[in-house]
Amino acid sequence: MDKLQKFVFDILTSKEVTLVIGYENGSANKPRPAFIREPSDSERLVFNEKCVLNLTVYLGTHCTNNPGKVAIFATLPALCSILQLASEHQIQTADLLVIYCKSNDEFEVFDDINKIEELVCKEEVVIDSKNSVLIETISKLSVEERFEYWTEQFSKCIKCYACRAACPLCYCTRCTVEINQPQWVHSPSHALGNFEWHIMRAMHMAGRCLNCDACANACPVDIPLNLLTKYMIRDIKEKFGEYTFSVNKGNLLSTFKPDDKETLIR
Amino acid sequence: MARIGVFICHCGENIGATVDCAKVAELSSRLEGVTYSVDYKYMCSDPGQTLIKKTIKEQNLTGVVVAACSPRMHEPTFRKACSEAGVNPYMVEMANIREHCSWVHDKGEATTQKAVDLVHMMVEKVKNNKPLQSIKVPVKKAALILGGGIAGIQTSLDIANAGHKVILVEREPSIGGHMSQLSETFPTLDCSQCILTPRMVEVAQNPNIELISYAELESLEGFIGNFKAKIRKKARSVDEKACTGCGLCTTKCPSRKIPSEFNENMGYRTAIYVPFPQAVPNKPVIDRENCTYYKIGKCKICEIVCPTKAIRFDQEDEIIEKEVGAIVLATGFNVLGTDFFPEYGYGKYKDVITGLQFERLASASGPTLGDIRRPSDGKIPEKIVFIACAGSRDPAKGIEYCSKICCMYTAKHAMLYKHKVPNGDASIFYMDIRAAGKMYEEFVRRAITEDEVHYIRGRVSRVYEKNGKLIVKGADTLLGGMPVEIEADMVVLATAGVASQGAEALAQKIHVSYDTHKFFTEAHPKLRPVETNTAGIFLAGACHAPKDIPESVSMASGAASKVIGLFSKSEMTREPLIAIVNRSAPPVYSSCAGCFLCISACPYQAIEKEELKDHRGKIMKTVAKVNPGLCQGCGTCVAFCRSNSIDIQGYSNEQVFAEIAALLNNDTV
Amino acid sequence: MDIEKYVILKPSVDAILKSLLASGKTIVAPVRKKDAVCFEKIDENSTVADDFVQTKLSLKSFAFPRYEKLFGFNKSQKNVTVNDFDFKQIPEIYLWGTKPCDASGFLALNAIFNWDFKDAIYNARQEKLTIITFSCFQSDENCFCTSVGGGPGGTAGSDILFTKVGDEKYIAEVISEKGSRIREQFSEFFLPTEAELKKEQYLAKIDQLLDKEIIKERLENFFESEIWKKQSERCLGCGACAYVCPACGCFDIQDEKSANQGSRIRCWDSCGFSQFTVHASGHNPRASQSQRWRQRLSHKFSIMPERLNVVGCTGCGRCSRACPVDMNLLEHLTSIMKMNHDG
Amino acid sequence: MEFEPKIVAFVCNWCTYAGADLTGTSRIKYSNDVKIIRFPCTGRIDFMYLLKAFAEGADGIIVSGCHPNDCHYTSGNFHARRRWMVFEGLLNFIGIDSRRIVFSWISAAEGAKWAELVNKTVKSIQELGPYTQYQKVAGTFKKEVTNG
Repeated sequence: MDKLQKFVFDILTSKEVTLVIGYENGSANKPRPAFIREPSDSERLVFNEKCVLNLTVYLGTHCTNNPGKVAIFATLPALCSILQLASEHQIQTADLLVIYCKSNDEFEVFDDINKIEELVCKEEVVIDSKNSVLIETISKLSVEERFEYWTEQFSKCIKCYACRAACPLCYCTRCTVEINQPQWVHSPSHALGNFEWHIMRAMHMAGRCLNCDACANACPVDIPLNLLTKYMIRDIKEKFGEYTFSVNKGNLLSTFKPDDKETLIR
Repeated sequence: MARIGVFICHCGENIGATVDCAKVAELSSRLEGVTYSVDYKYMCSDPGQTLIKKTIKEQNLTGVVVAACSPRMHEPTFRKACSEAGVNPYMVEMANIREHCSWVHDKGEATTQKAVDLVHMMVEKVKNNKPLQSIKVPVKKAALILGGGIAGIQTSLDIANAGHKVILVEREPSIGGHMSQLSETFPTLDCSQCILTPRMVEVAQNPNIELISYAELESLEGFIGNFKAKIRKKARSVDEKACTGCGLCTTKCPSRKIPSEFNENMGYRTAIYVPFPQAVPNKPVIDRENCTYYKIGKCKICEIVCPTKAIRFDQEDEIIEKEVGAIVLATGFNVLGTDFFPEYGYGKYKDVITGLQFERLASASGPTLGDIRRPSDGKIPEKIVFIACAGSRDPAKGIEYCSKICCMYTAKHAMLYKHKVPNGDASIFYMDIRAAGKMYEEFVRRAITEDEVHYIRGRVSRVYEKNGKLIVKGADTLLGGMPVEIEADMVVLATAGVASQGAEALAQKIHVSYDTHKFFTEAHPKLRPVETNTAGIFLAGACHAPKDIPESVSMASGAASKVIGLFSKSEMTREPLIAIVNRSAPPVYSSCAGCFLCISACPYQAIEKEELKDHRGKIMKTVAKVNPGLCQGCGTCVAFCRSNSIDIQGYSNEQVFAEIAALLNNDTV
Repeated sequence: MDIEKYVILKPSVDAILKSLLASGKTIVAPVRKKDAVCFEKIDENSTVADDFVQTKLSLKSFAFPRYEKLFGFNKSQKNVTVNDFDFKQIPEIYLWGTKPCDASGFLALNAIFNWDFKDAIYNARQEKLTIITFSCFQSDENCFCTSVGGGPGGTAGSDILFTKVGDEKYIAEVISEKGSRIREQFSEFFLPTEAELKKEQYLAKIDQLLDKEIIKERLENFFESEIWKKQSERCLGCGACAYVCPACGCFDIQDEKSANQGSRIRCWDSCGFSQFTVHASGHNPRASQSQRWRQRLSHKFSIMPERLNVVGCTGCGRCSRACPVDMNLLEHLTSIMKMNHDG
Repeated sequence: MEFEPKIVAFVCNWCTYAGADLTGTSRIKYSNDVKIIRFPCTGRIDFMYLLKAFAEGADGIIVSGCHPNDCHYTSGNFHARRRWMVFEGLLNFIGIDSRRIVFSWISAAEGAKWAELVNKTVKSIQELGPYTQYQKVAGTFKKEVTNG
């Protein structure tokens, strides 16, 4: 039993929590979500660099139905997610124990959301070099070429909404694509429908995107969706100076500063 | 199926000369949903309106499009006309074919086509319009006035005299505010108290006014017409009903060396005290910080001497709940203390005083009974220097604005000094003289010419003490910045007017916006100067910005008339063009996901949380709810809501989609 | 018709492809793109990929597109004209290099689209397909065709099946009328079969791990079982599995309109979506993900065999590969197998 | 003949719509290629409307409201401004030509500025030509849909 498993074993035995959301090894030893209720099952848990899936996507459904406190494995983006979800009144942090995992025997435990905020404040949201390069390359294209690039990418989209399902912040009970009066987004996966869907999705992530890549990792046809939101993170940093997560700060688009940049005004 | 009537107005030549109105009518008639269309010379004229009404009945129309001038001009006219003929006013739209078409384009095919397109757009919109009923909000006809200075007094009296209940809450033991501290008032030099105290008495005697002094607002909930206020009435330690205000206690109280706030700390008061002789209510308060009994547990002399046994040492703060329909903020302002100015000695020098302190010196009821005497040694100053704009208009000090009253009261002070010390010498350092106001400029001139006050245009760089004198170092910019040095006996700083302390906390408590200087912000700088952005809360006097008495009083009456207007009906009627969060049957209840970010997007605090319960009363979902009493219909929340759970009546998403589609697909017509 | 066996040489197979292309036929075949192999319309210069286990998407979209306009209408002033579905627009397509699992997928779809109502549009598209299949000589841990009645050399659903035997030779099995038409067109290439030649030894080895009969029988008794909650706990409720599945036939009808025109569109849908079964009233008979997961499995492995007598799964393993949270179908079915008779 | 672009203007009722009224009352002539849709406030304008306008065949879009601090609702235009700053970035990155969207503040007093803005916009859209690239994409839901 490694430290992490031991810890989970203990909190389940002591009944401090009744459910632990973590990772276990799935097919081909790829990590997958695991829901542990029995101390004995804590051996199944793993944590390694392959554990990228953002487990906070389960917080809404699994915590509301769960009797008692829930513990969850969290990576840095997941911590941001918890702050954002709390600020959007989607989770009760009171019955949540957050296990910030660095490795299977190095982790930090939080039961106070403010402590999480303190930690997250210190960590700047950074775009990894691989994607930064991609964003650069795309930005260098002519506007028509960029449109062609995305037309091709979006043409792969089959509208399975795995991106939506995997995103912890896509929690709406009725997504805008499901409204047809008026038809905000054309639901068939034709070119227009796909453009509308992906632009809307990105806009709804403005200032909220956790930079966790859940959307892109979930996409069965490998559309680099995360580039859209990653670009926006960069753009927002440039235009509004900061990109942070907070329980009480309010959302980028639901707040304003009188002296915000307005470079686009003609 | 929609039955829409389209009415094309020639507006005489205004439209007719450029747009082929007959053709527009002809083409419009072909639009799907249009059952009748006609053009006429003047639609807004009586025959024009009659034509519309007649057609509505004959064709039993469900909607109307009037293609004429700007809706900002005649929308109300035509909506009224149609509703008289039985069509819901919100089923009526206007196509602006004058300001946006005939007046800005040349005569021709294209212009006529554009007119048709605009009609087409509105026809499609009307198809998606829904009949709306105007919103009724009950109004509790009682007003809460916060602050009993001249502004609060004026508002209270105006509202009370209009026959409505008023609750006037004052933080201090007595009403009167800063005006009660003033000696004379510019530009007439009549005694401040002589004009104020009668008003104070009126307040006390007006049966419609409930005066709650020595009290503060604890909390506020509700919205326009329906506020619930909790007021904390601080323990006076005196039973107001029993007390006759004879004042015996104050004469017998042993602790007598407490600096008097009313006299700006230049005189003394007792521990049980009435701020000033004409106080209203004229009932003493025990200052528990300084009362011997509260400090060491014995004394109680006041209790012994009190003929009516009105002293209550065990009295506690009391929370009073009031229901009111409107609130007026009249919490006034403060002035900076001399300690704010390092260059003028950090308030170390006893004889460097503020304008307000000078008022007390000059006041017959003041510590010197109206003689101008130096606080330090009580000598009558032979040379006195007034420094205007002490802090004001000084970005370096964080105060960019002009305090507005200083120019006038400084002139007044100089005059008063000269009247009391005829052979004395008064100089005023100023930046500009701002004497805009009836008889104001004349007043300043009098100071200069008749009373020989020296006006020196320039700033004072430093004031320091040198063998019993105050050396004022400055420059005269009119003499090319020539250095000026005056050996003064006394220096009066016209310190900047600033927000009254606690203003920010109050603003947050009741959700009104305030500026960087903590002054409350008006709803519109030009057109809604006495309203706040929170419906039902109004502004009067210097809590909005520094103001002189006449301005405060007129603003107070302005606020009062707004309140009286609101109280003129038992129900407030509002246009139904407001945002609505959708609701549906269980198990869905609403598509709102309850992120409540809309709350921060709303400029009017109109969005609240609502708990939706099942038939057993179990909370199923907590979702957003728009308060129809507060929503002004800007639609910011609508555009913000990610799940599109909020829509706005009259500019609904369906209507906008229809307009866009119609405007860009004009190949049908 | 009975399956006819032939031998055909590699160059001849290539020649058939070439001459079909030359004759201007629409050929869809697997092509290697930078990130993956996918089926697309090819031309003379394209190189057909043959060394891959599985494409991300199945071939069902060629009979059952992601979206298709059933009919449209135009408004001009007050009169409306309806434009019915134009069957002539349906292209004739040769699906070259199909995998046996994809070919058999069409049998499931045929059953679905002809169960009670005969779906003219689907059938018309299906008619226009000629399915030229190549047996699998490689597989991965997600493949389980043999467990659901198929196999790396399965003939079901194909018109012709080529099985590579050695480097230069193929066994050609002509399965249908469409198949024999090709054989007749290129009869010189189709050589008589060689008795000793058995395709089995050349096929990918895929162990049979399940018994579809037992699974069917289990599912019928497991309706109330706890296993659905357990298995679906991590399911995110997206449509990935259904959309990559060659045998999923669920669709949604959408109306799209602009100011003066509109169309009725059929597009893919998935029983995994929470909104899939929501009634107009707001009531949702399958309110929880576990109910939806149960539906997905029951439909494929119990209801379809029962009513359409075909399994709704070809064992292609795409769903397992596509799932963001590793809802591994084979694993779940195995655990159902392992459970005792009544849950 | 010269290309006549289809341009929609999304404007707020209190400033720009009134400003355009003033253009009329002042009889200042401008191009008739621009047609106005009236909103209570720029804060009301959903970013999806811009996409819809392009999908319906707009070649250009004008979005205009009250100057900062002049908003009838005090902060609607501030919210809008943030929305557009973010949206513009995204559109650029996706390759939707933001030169086709003109954001502006026009007060009720700036009738002349409105005419100027319209003419400037028409000119620049004419230079860009019809927005065929997006209309091709939009066509997919208008024209016949064949194999996915």
